[in-house]
Amino acid sequence: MFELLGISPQALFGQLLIGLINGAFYAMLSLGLAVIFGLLNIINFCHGALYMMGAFVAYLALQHLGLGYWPSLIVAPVVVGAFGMMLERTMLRHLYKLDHIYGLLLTFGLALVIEGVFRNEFGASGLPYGIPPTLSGGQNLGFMFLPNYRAWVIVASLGVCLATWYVIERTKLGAYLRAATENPTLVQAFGINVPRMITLTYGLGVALAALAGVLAAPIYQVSPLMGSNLIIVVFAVVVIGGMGSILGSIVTGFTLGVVEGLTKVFYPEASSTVIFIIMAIVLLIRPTGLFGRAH
Amino acid sequence: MARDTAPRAKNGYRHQYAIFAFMVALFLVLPYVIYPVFLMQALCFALFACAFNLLIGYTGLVSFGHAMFLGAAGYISAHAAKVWGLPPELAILAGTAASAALGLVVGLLAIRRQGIYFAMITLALAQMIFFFSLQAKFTGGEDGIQSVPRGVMFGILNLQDMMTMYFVVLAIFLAGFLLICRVIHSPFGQVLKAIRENEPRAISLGYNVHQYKLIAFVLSAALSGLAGGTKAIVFQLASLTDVHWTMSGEVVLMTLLGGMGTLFGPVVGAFIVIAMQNYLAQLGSWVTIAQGVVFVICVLAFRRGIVGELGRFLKKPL
Amino acid sequence: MAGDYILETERLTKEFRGFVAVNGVGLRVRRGSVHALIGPNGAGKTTCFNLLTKFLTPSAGRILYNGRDITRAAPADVAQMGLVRSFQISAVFPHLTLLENVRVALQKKRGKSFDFWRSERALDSLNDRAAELLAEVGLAEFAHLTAVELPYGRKRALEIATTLALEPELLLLDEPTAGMGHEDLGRVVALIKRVAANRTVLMVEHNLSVVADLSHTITVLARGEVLVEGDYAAVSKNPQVIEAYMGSGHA
Amino acid sequence: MRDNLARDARPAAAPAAAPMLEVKDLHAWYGESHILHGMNFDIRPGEVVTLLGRNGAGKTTTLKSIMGIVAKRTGSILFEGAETAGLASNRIARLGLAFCPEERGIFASLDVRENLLLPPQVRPGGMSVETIFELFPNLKERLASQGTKLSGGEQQMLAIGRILRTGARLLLLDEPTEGLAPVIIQQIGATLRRLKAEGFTILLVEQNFRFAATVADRHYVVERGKVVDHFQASEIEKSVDKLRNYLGV
Amino acid sequence: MRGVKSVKALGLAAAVALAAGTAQAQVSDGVIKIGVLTDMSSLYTDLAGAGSVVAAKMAVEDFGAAAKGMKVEIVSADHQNKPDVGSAIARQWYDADKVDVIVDVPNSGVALAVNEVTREKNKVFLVSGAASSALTGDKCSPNTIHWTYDTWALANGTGRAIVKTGGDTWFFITADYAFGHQLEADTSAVVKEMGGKVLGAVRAPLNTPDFSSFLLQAQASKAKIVGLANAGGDTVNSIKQASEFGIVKGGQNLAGLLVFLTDVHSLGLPVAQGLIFTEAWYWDMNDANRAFAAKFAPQDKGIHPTMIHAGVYSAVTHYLKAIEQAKNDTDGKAVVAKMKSMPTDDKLFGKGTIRADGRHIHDMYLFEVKKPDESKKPWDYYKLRATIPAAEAFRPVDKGNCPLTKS
Repeated sequence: MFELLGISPQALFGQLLIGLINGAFYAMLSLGLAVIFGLLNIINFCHGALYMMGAFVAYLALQHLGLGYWPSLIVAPVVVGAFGMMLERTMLRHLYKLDHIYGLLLTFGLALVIEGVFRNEFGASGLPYGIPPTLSGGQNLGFMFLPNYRAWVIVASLGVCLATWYVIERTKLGAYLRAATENPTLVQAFGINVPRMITLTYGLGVALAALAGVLAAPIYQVSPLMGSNLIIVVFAVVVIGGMGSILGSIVTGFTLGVVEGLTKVFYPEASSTVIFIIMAIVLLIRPTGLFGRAH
Repeated sequence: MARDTAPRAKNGYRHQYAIFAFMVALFLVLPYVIYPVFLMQALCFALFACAFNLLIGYTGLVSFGHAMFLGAAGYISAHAAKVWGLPPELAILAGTAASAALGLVVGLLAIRRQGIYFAMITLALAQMIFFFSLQAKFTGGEDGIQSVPRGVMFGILNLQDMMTMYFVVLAIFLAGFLLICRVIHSPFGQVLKAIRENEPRAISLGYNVHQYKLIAFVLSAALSGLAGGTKAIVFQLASLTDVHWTMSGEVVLMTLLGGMGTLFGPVVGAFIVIAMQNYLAQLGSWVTIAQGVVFVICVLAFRRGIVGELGRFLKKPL
Repeated sequence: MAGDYILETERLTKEFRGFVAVNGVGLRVRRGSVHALIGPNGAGKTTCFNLLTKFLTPSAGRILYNGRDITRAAPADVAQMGLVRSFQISAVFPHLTLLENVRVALQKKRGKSFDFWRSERALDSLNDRAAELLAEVGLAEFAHLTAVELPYGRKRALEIATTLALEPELLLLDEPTAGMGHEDLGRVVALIKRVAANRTVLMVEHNLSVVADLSHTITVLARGEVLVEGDYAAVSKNPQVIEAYMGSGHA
Repeated sequence: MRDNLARDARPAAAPAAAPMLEVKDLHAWYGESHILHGMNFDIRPGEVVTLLGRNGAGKTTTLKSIMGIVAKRTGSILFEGAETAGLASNRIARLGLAFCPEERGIFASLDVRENLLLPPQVRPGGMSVETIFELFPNLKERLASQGTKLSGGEQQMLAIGRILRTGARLLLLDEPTEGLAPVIIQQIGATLRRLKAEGFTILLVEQNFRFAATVADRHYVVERGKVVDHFQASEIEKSVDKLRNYLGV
Repeated sequence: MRGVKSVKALGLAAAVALAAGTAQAQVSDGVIKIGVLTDMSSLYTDLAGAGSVVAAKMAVEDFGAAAKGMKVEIVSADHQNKPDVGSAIARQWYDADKVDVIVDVPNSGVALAVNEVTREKNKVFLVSGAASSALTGDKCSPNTIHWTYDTWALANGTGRAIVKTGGDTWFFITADYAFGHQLEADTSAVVKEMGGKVLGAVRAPLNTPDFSSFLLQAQASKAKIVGLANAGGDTVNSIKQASEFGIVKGGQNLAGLLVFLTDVHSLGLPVAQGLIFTEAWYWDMNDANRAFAAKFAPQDKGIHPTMIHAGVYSAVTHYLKAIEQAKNDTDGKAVVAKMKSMPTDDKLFGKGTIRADGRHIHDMYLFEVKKPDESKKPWDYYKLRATIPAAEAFRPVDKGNCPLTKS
């Protein structure tokens, strides 16, 4: 049995798997950002806040409506998605003709408001959300103990990512979306209601964030701050992958999760910065990102 | 026939001298009316916002990681004053130089991308600096560098005295402000303006626009550093707050609220934001909410900011 | 040989995502001549032009300027070597005054562009030369208007004045008469004639009467390739050119 | 003078059909610049009409204004008697107009099949995909390639082909021959005549008046955002010199 | 005076003027003004925050200031966990608003900053919320009393008691910044001193959302005890994920080095059960505490008082006693000296003393979190494992390196 820098292969497998789980969250969030960026040309700074809202909707649904985890997987994305669509209709819509930077500023402001409201209402220390009973416990894989819930997160998010990819790359709806990303004016001139499509796309991207929030709730605390720190890392993931690339964001999300996981073993001090370092290197070598297209 | 053949331009600036004079007069009187520490804080942030505005307002580059320059200079100045025992003027200078150097590195990495790409890259690099500041030994982690000596400036000005400290801060602010005015109205500023108006044309005239943007970026970083170093000496501490990404957001807010690309806007914006933070401190998270709301309103309805809208109303650049 | 030709290209090619816009173009611009690049819409003239001025990077081929390979040079650098372009849509700095517009170019030439610590007044020494240039293109009296206030044709003139400030050896003009009325047209043609007296001009132009009037050599592009090259008389009689311009007739 | 005569003469020439599209006093702006200064023209059902003019005369802007994709426009655009000037472009398209832009607008991220099937049906009775393949056999062979990997001519065919499926009766084609080889131009000419035979109404923007002459019933000359002249197809030979002057060729 | 006035107005609005008796000449401007500087919006909102203001108010009421003719006002502000904001507020309070004493200040960074300002302005600083033992170590000040707990006490209490009960091999998951390093170092020292072994440690960046990687390493180390040298959200997340990965079920125990009642509340007993840690006070230990909690909770959104709240109450009570005797609140050093000279005694912390270095000395307690079926009522979370007598609970005065104790 070989040992790599004093880590046994078993432990390494465990760490790889763990990395994949974190990667799942990066992938889902950066996928939503990529979809939104592609069509709206907006960097959705409040993505983290909406992810947090997803977790809170699940929590509140359980507290006040008795809705458990499984219905929340549907309810939270729908509720947050609807909220997102309202934001798009009332605010973001007015910015499309302006410099893209205003979209970033507006969503930054929205993130402050949303987080502030939740912090005011629920405090900052976080609220508990249990693992659904059907997924408690875990499997002893020999090299590690894999909690069932974590296994589910990998499966679920891979499924969601692939489904999203399929819809965008392989269906008629996706063709509209891709076409509108390139040339919205022409697509609208073909008789397609592009503004409505933009609203729905924003809703979809946001719903992905909310779904990630629900998936995260049993692992982390449901806390108003859960999104704000994650989102900047996800931004870096998006820059590394290349903005607007669907497949790029999925692959980079999972890969960087693994890279970060490995850093936690070999040099944990750098685990919070490794993604930014990779970003800097990628920018030097390929300014459009690994999967980005040159414009 | 040089200058007097430009009646428009001359008229265009004269009122700015008047406003500047008014501003100076106001700042000379205010400490006798308003709590000076608050004023010093606001002046530091006003300088920071002006430095930021030099970048966003005059080159169109939106940095979303400007806190790294404020914070890094704060740490270096604090360290220089406390550990190396440098006098305050040299400590502040050390911080400024450090930020300029950091600005050069960051600028080299980021300057080739524009718009939101530039914003995200600066944000991510600033986050790196944040984590570095959290973990590095000399920064004191969460505690920051505490009890930094204010010392005696130039061997004569005892900064322990609040009013002396105030007037030193005012002098630094005014020096920074005037430098920014000078940059804007310098030959270099003229090129920046040309680049902002029509970048392809500037390139076709032989201007390597990256170099100009980089210099503007380094200048902005250095002036942010000047603000950060001064702030560290005033508050006698350097902490993580100043390198956190929320600070980068705040400086954007100040500039946006006051008016991007206006001379006096960032000063007004900084005073409003700092006042809001100070006087709403009891309201806890409502401060954040209020800031967010101001952000949203500015972006949706007042993209010119307070001073910008005023300038449009008066039909004069302010 | 390099002495004869100021600009040469070898098999210059540009592909956009699979679409070949410029295909193996070999172009030779004789020193001191006025050389026109013409062709029907979509022939690749503007792409070609952007390749020459480095605003686009060629997919293949070489560009030689005064015998020097500039295929990989940056646009700002070729401008400094004396190869200066104009734009299809008039390229001025709209909110600067005319004087300032020209001064921006003079600043580059006279090396006063990085001084951020000096007052604008440092630039006043350039005012005389700027005024001279403005006078040369007939804009002296408007020196203190902002460029945005000028009518279209005068913007073109301003653009040329700005370009001349760099004292270019080779002037590249992208459709200098595009969108102009008859009254402006004459003025610009006269202007180009004047400035071409002591330098080389390469221009893309649509208006054949302008081309006929100005140019010594004409290269006709069609579908990204050189169709024919020669003087106006030769080119205008070429059946391929007639076909390319007039269409295939009653097929 | 001439165009007044022509315009006055027109109703007499074809009194029966009401115009399918009628443009009256159309003004349009790009940002601050005023591009169209009161365009007036009409097309009757089944006609092929061209707008001729130099670069920058406002031909493309006219098409875009009809499609509702110019930010600011005033005046009246009646399609089959209904005012469309205030509608969003997707609503206009749904009335039965289809637009083929000058730059062709082939989507790089879509393959040929997706490009072809992209525009939704707006009316019943569009051309079947088989018929389109019959018109443009090249497309069938290249269904799986990326849209922009096609040659210029194939791209143009794809751009025309995809709007035939939709059931739109009025086609707005912006310089379909631009940058294409003569043999392809001939093929496009043939296609347009076939479309006319099938009852499509076509508004064609062209600089190539030789080509236009082979397909169109009438020609409008546009200069500085206005219609300045008007010819019947039969008059074109007489007017070649005048046209050359208009077009600067 | 526009700025100052508006601050005052706001301060007054938030404050409660308790007495209108005749002003005492010795007390500056006739009013004893207590500033509760705390975290109203972030991590420490629940464990300190508004509850600290409630506790201070209750202390003033219970002391009967009004009846004694003392006019006491309370103002409060949010330091947002930013040292510069905290020090700016402190300066303004002392300079402009005539605040005499600042209490609470959770977050060591802010507390150290306020410590310096207080020393400079010669006022009084009563720390309840902050953990850093530097406040009575090399940063100690004649104007500061550290009331409730500190990192050394927590590390010592937890480390000592656990090794004693057989937990002799340790692995640390440490927050990678000064505070975490200090906790780890203090605890390791105790563990080694008691004959235990430290098998390893991993440095996790602050605000790491996912600890699974580190937990796997802890698991692989086979240490009996996994020490969590972190705080707030990091502690909560690591405990939650430890339960997910079956760390406790696998035979290892978690030792929290900085855990509060509100953390346990937010984790829930199913996750937190079995966790061992040290605290200075618990609401369900005796009748006096229960009565205090019963009165406190309705005023703070149902949150039961933490040791920090109790510490604020206790500290304010002792401060008022000292002022009552000294009849002077202007000279901070004198007030603190007076406080040090008097033994402390109140209904929550009982009898205690204050050392020369500013350390308030009292008993500490080792608690274990109950299993869900052991909990009989809301907020019934702890069972007492051991009492750490006051004499052993805190760092010996000679080990603190406090300049005040060197003559």
